[in-house]
Amino acid sequence: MLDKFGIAKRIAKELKDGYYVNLGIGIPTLVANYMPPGIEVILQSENGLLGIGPFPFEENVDADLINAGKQTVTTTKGSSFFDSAMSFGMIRSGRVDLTVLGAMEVADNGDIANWKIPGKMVKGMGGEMDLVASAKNIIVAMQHVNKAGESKLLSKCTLPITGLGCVKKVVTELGVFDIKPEGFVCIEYAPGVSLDYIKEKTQGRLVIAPDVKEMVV
Amino acid sequence: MLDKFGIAKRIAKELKDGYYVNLGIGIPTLVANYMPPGIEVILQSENGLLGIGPFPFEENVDADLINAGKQTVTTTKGSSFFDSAMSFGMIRSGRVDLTVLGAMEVADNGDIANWKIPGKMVKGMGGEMDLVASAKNIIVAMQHVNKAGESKLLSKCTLPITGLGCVKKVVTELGVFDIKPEGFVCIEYAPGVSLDYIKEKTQGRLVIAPDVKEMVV
Amino acid sequence: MLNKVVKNADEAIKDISDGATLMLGGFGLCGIPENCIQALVKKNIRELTCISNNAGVDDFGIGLLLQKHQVKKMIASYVGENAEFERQLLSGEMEVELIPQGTLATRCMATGYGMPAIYTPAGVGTEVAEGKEIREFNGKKYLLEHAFNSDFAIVKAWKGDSHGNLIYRATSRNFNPLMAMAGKITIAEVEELVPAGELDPDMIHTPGIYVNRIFKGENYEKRIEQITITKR
Amino acid sequence: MLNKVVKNADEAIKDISDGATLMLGGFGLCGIPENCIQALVKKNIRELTCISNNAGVDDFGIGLLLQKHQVKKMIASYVGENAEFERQLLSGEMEVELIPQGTLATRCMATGYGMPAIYTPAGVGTEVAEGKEIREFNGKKYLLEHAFNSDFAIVKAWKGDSHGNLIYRATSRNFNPLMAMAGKITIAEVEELVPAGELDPDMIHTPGIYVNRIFKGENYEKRIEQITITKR
Repeated sequence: MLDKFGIAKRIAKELKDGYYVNLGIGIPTLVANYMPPGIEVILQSENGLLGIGPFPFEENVDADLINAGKQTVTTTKGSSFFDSAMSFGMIRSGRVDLTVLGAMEVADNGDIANWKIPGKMVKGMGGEMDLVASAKNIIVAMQHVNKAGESKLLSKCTLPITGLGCVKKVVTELGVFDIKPEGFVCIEYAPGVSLDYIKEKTQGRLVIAPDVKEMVV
Repeated sequence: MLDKFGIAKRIAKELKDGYYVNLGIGIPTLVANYMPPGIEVILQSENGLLGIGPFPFEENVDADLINAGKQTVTTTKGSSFFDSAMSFGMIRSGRVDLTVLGAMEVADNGDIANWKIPGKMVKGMGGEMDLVASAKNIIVAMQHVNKAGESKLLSKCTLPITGLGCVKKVVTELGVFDIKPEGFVCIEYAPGVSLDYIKEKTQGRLVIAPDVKEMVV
Repeated sequence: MLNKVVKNADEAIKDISDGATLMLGGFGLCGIPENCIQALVKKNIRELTCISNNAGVDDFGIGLLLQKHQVKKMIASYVGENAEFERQLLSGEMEVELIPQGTLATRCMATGYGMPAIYTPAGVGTEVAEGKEIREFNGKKYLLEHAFNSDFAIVKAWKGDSHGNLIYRATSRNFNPLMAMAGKITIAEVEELVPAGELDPDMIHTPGIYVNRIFKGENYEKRIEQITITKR
Repeated sequence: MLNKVVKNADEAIKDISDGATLMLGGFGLCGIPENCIQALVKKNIRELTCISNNAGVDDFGIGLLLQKHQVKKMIASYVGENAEFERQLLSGEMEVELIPQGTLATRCMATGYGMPAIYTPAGVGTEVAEGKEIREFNGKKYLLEHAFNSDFAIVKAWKGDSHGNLIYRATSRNFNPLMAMAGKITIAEVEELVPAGELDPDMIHTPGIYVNRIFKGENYEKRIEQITITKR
């Protein structure tokens, strides 16, 4: 079974040289720490930055330079700033190669719910709805089950939808799942996790890929 | 009767301090030469410049710096460059206070025709259709009659329309005409021009303003 | 002569009255018009509709207006960091309309560009789409979203000149240039104010034609919501 | 590693083939991609659909492609300065579609911003409106105009870096940043090419994400259509 760092490490393997990538808040942000060696990836922040660098040293903290999670950051070489309309413009027109998001629920048809829990204070969707409606390649990083032990990989989302049929892949502490017409296709299982356990914890349609293998992180 | 410089001089009197103004090609361009003293007017060029200055001295000619008529120009203090989408954005959203255009025909309801003559090579509308569709205050500078001696102030345009009901005022060599629901309202006549002559040369509905007076140029 | 400079925030907001609709630039607390917000608080203008990506924190940014119950309606994409906001929302004292961030940005741009509406895929199939027109282009569904109608836009820039030309710095740009184009009256506060002619015309983000009033702001706190650092 | 630099125009256009739809930046002869146009002429790529505000003059700019009959269809707002263009048009050898300049610009932007269509008042009541959807918003009529679909966008910038970030100079900006966002593949030629990190990130007009290939152009003629001067 993976911890959140393991999930991030596994997703980092999806990165390719020259990719423009938008990383959501939470586990997705950690992906930046596991960039495969020898490749260059440009991180987009939807508040208006291409080329997010590491957190600044204390003396370089700059109130004018934050990421979409409102954390102070730095820039990498070749970075650029732009306004929020252009930022979502590049998202909508499919220029971002990969988007990694957290989620509360994912359905086996690629629907995602990650912005609102009925009965709780609604904080807003921020840029999530724009990202899921437009990104061409969305990977969800999340826990396989919620705190009540219920599967988050469902046949149908129960929470209010953020976007329809948009998720391409889910990486959880249990494995890696492609979303295909036949449902969640398990292509990798985490070390120490049995396929039976995955079946037990997956409520939506699950298919085990013929060439399923143990994840190498 | 006015010459083209007189028409430009008369239109210049419409300029107010702080106005943003778009001047079309031809007589309208001449308006810039007769700016009333003590006021500051910013000229917009729809290819992407606010703050058109005079033509450059020979040694300062810059191929990257032209106006919408493709003439080399300079910039004034406080100028800015922008792309063509923003340029027409500011036109469409009504930020340009005054637009001065030439025309082939103007109708007494404010319709304008100035881009195409059937049977002749069509060169295109350039930015004219955008300007006439959006500008809040359009003054047309033109000759009262065409080369065949026919009125260009009509009850209905005969040439293909550029825009509907958009012209607010027409200044010709014969006078100044506001376009009101009742038609062309002659508010000034040019020195040496009789109202009868204006009536003869105006095919569209013409009303002589009660306080009509001789133009002072 | 063309001079849009006013003395300070009080003068800049002098004709904003109760019930006005305001756009306020910024993302979180980054790039917010601190001086004007304080002036709105001081003048106690009420029943405001505020269009802004966020609603500040309890004791800074738009949160200061919320504390004094000056906001009737908040139009935002994310309002997460504000306990007073939550209280007023749950008690029904204040209304909130949540809009996807890209839709918010693009609707501002639409206003400034004279486009009455735009189509965006954001929100299709969600609550956001309720009551909205859906239209398919090239096999993909889009929502029709309208331009905003805002009495005032209040933005913060890094540098500005007496003609109202503005330059923003780093990610404090965010919504500021979009809102600057979208107010019936646009007010800009800047950290550095220079005479017209001192800014490079190639590097101006907001051409002065969009700006009605400009002043040099004072005592910028520039509070940071989440200081994250790399330890040496 | 991320490096979009190609050797020259020949390499940049190597996969443009007969029948392609191209966007070409520039207004008149100002800010046109001279090197790429020459390479297209040299390689004699035919049956092109060219989207560009103008069509050059007889012996420069897109006029060079027209001379060799490489253009099947021209989509432009104004095509006035080109006798060969007129001849081909009147003889039916070439098709032309005339579009209001602001519509052309905004349709490019729509493409780059992932908006399938925009509404503009330009052309309402004219021939341009024929066959198009008209819709009223707030009592004013608008035409629905669609985003472009262009295989390649070819633009000219002043400075660029190895990540494809671009900065334009003066009015040579015009359509270039809009088209740069709108090509399935975007090719940029620049007067000065620097390594990533040398351009000020606040001052970049086209972020590199939109640019696929970049090269340093050579021997810019920068012809001027109308030299107008003030005599001393």
